[in-house]
Amino acid sequence: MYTEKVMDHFSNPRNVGEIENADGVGEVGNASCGDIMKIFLKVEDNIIKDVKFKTFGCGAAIATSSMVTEMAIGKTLDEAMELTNAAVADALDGLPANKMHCSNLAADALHEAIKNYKEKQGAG
Amino acid sequence: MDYNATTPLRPEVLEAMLPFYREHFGNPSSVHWAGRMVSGAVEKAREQVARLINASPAEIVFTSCGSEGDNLALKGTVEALKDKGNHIITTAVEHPAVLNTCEFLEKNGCEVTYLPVDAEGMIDLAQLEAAITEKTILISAMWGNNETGTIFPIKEIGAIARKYKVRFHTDAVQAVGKLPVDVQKAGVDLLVISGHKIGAPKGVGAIYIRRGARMVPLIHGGHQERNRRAGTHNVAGIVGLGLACELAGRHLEENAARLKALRDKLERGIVERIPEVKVNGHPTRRLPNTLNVSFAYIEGESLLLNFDMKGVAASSGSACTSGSLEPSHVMGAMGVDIALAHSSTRFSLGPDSSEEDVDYILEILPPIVARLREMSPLYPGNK
Amino acid sequence: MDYNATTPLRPEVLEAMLPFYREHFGNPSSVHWAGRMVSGAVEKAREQVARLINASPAEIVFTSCGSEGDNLALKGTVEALKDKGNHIITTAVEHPAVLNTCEFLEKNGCEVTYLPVDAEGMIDLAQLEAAITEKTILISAMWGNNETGTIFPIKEIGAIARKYKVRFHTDAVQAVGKLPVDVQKAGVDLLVISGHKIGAPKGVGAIYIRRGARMVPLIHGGHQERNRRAGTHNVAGIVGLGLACELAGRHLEENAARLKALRDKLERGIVERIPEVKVNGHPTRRLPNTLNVSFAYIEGESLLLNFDMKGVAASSGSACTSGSLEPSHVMGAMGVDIALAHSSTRFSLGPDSSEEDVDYILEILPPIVARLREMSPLYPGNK
Ligand SMILES: Cc1ncc(COP(=O)(O)O)c(C=O)c1O
Ligand SMILES: Cc1ncc(COP(=O)(O)O)c(C=O)c1O
Ligand code: FES
Ligand code: FES
Repeated sequence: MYTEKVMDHFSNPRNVGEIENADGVGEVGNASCGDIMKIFLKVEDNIIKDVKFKTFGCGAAIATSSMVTEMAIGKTLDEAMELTNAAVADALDGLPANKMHCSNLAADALHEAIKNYKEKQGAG
Repeated sequence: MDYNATTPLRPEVLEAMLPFYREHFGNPSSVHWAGRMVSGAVEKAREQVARLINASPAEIVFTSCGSEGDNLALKGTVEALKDKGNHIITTAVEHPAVLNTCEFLEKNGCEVTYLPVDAEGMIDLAQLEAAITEKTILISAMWGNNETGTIFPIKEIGAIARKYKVRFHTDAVQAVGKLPVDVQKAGVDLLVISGHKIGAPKGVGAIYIRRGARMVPLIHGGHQERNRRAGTHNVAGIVGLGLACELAGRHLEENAARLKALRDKLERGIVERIPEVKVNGHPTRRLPNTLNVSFAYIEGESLLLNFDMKGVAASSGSACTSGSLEPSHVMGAMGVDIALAHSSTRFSLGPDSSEEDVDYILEILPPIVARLREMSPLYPGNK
Repeated sequence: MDYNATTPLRPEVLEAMLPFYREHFGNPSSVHWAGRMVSGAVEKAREQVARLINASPAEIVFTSCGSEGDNLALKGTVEALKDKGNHIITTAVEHPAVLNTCEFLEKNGCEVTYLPVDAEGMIDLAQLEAAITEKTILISAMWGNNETGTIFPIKEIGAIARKYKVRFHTDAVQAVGKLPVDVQKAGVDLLVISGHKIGAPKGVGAIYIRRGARMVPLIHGGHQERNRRAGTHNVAGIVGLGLACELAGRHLEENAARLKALRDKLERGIVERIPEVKVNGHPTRRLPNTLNVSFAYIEGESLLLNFDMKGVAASSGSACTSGSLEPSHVMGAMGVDIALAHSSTRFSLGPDSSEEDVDYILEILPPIVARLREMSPLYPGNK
């Protein structure tokens, strides 16, 4: 049911963990299944230098979390805002139809983290 | 370790089936020799099934699966007894074959009471009794729960059903072959069996219909099964079910004791080795082979995938409901916290399960749990 | 010579099934490896079935037999379309799986028109069209008749159904594998197949449900078959059905031509050798393998027993209705005299039928008929 790439990211997830004093933090819950994902950002000169994640979710949720962190590192904040759940799913060679909603978690959490960063900047 | 989902076909059962695929291809409803040969085999299987549950052969109707049996029990009763009433009492933790059928019946003029369960998955008999009205035509309560293994007090329910002259159906798909099942002692009127849970093939089942209980068929057509279920018989499957029932009846209690010892070892091992786990289901009134555990902070599917990579099968919620995204309705009914429901994992042992299997799980489980917890935003140990 | 009743399982089909009894015992609805392995095989079979009738795989739902398919087609439509109407049009010569379901539906608020047939078992399309009302939700007309082999004008019925936007179900249990069947060309919305009539095992079948056709399941429960049929899959049976469909599709027309030549030889031989016989069914629009003959003055069962003693299987009326003592409803609908209906005998050829089989029947038949006629009080030759 899962592609090799999904299983690879699931069994060896990249960038698991937290960043202390992160520049931005995003947390989202999945309305359809109740799963949760949290993303931490380190930003320099508008560029995402480091990303870490924590996820309570299914295989697809963990794999998309891992994938989205790889895809976000090195991107500008604007580029990262453009990352869609479909792009993350594609990068994993696709997800089963009933697991497409899981990829929303990853993209949404990333976007929330960027918004959080911008709010902090605005406030600061 | 997922024998509540399905069991392997016993080799001797397959052997018994093969002649009915090779030589004896007659239709048991035909008058000629090819047919008569086969109808004898079907009748022998009927006796074998009947013997396991202390019924008479004429009270056994063959079906294609447990779900069909449950549908027939409910819809066939509602249709047959519609002049008497339209109220059904069931429980919140039944299999979807019962619950979704009830939901359908509610749309068609029935009233259904879903008895709640306590934290251990048990119903309250006083509540059951209080729910009975003049319109009640059926109580449907499963013998053993597929997710938690909790065993309902079938005999006591049967006594209440008798007292109020209400028909009693039990989905015994998980109980048959694991516990002694006696339709007379239990006082049930309808009892459903599924082949693939007891070493027979998928695609065959049976329902016990107490003599005299009027039923309207679910499948109308030819005169098979004394007009209670039309359609050409799955002859080989029926022969297999018969033998599987006979085999299940041999050494039933020793086998159950062996599985219980293994299950208890697994349970103890997990509780000792892994902090923050919760065993779901009744501590003592439980199927001897079933263990349901929630590993806090971990989502069930990710745990299953890790097991899968190590060659261990288990399930989270029931396999039959895996198409849905809802956390298990059984955990919900037991009031299990939603995150713990998500992490509930069922291990169910079967005839092939060994001490080594248990040891292996106890060995691989702690590092998997530790790794997944580290990944979890919910895990306080990470802070 | 009774292949319309049931066919032997093809050896290559059994070979394909065995791994699913031996190694691959997973539940296709499970998430783990044992389950995934198996769900691939089920999906392959779905494609094989779809290809034979020119459907897409998502339109195929697996069932446990032809009777279940017919019940689902009728009851599932009535339930799904009850806001639209309650009128069904069917024919007087359908299989009991359709007729008895209609009778049940009549008791539950449906109106059913049973189209009559002429002496050759054919319906009148003008009568069909005239029977359609605003309340008509379903036309159910079989593709090929099991007793006489008469083939209904499916394409024309499909066109009428389209014109009036009425759903069209066809019981194609006897047609599939004997004739080219194309759901697109035929314009059918629901089409029922039974495994054991085409070299697959007993206890498995399929129904084609046109994309978009709303249906209420007959068996509620888990999410199998996209919520159209709950219950654990009969995996081995489904794998067998898939392969049988693939094999049936190969050389379909040559095989049909071969059987037709044999059947015609048998028919000619009987008519030439035995006086006072009557061929029942349509002279040309008839399943290529089916011959139904009435031997005047002889009761069918006694003829069958004589055949039986010589190792020949045949049937009188349909095997499925053998439990009843009524003469065949099909003969009755065709206006066949009641004595001739009692003597109607069906020979139905299959892949294993050979020229020798035909010669053998032609050899044993005349003395059997002569002997039974001598015994008959109806036989004028005895006077
Ligand atoms: C035309 C027709 N419809 C339906 C059926 C029923 O199929 P099954 O025997 O698989 O229930 C039969 C077989 O007897 C048949 O000939
Ligand atoms: C308690 C219970 N009832 C009914 C069923 C359905 O049986 P089947 O899979 O044969 O349709 C199952 C199996 O999943 C079950 O565990
Ligand atoms: S994130 Fe919940 S099912 Fe995938
Ligand atoms: S005399 Fe026996 S069935 Fe007619």
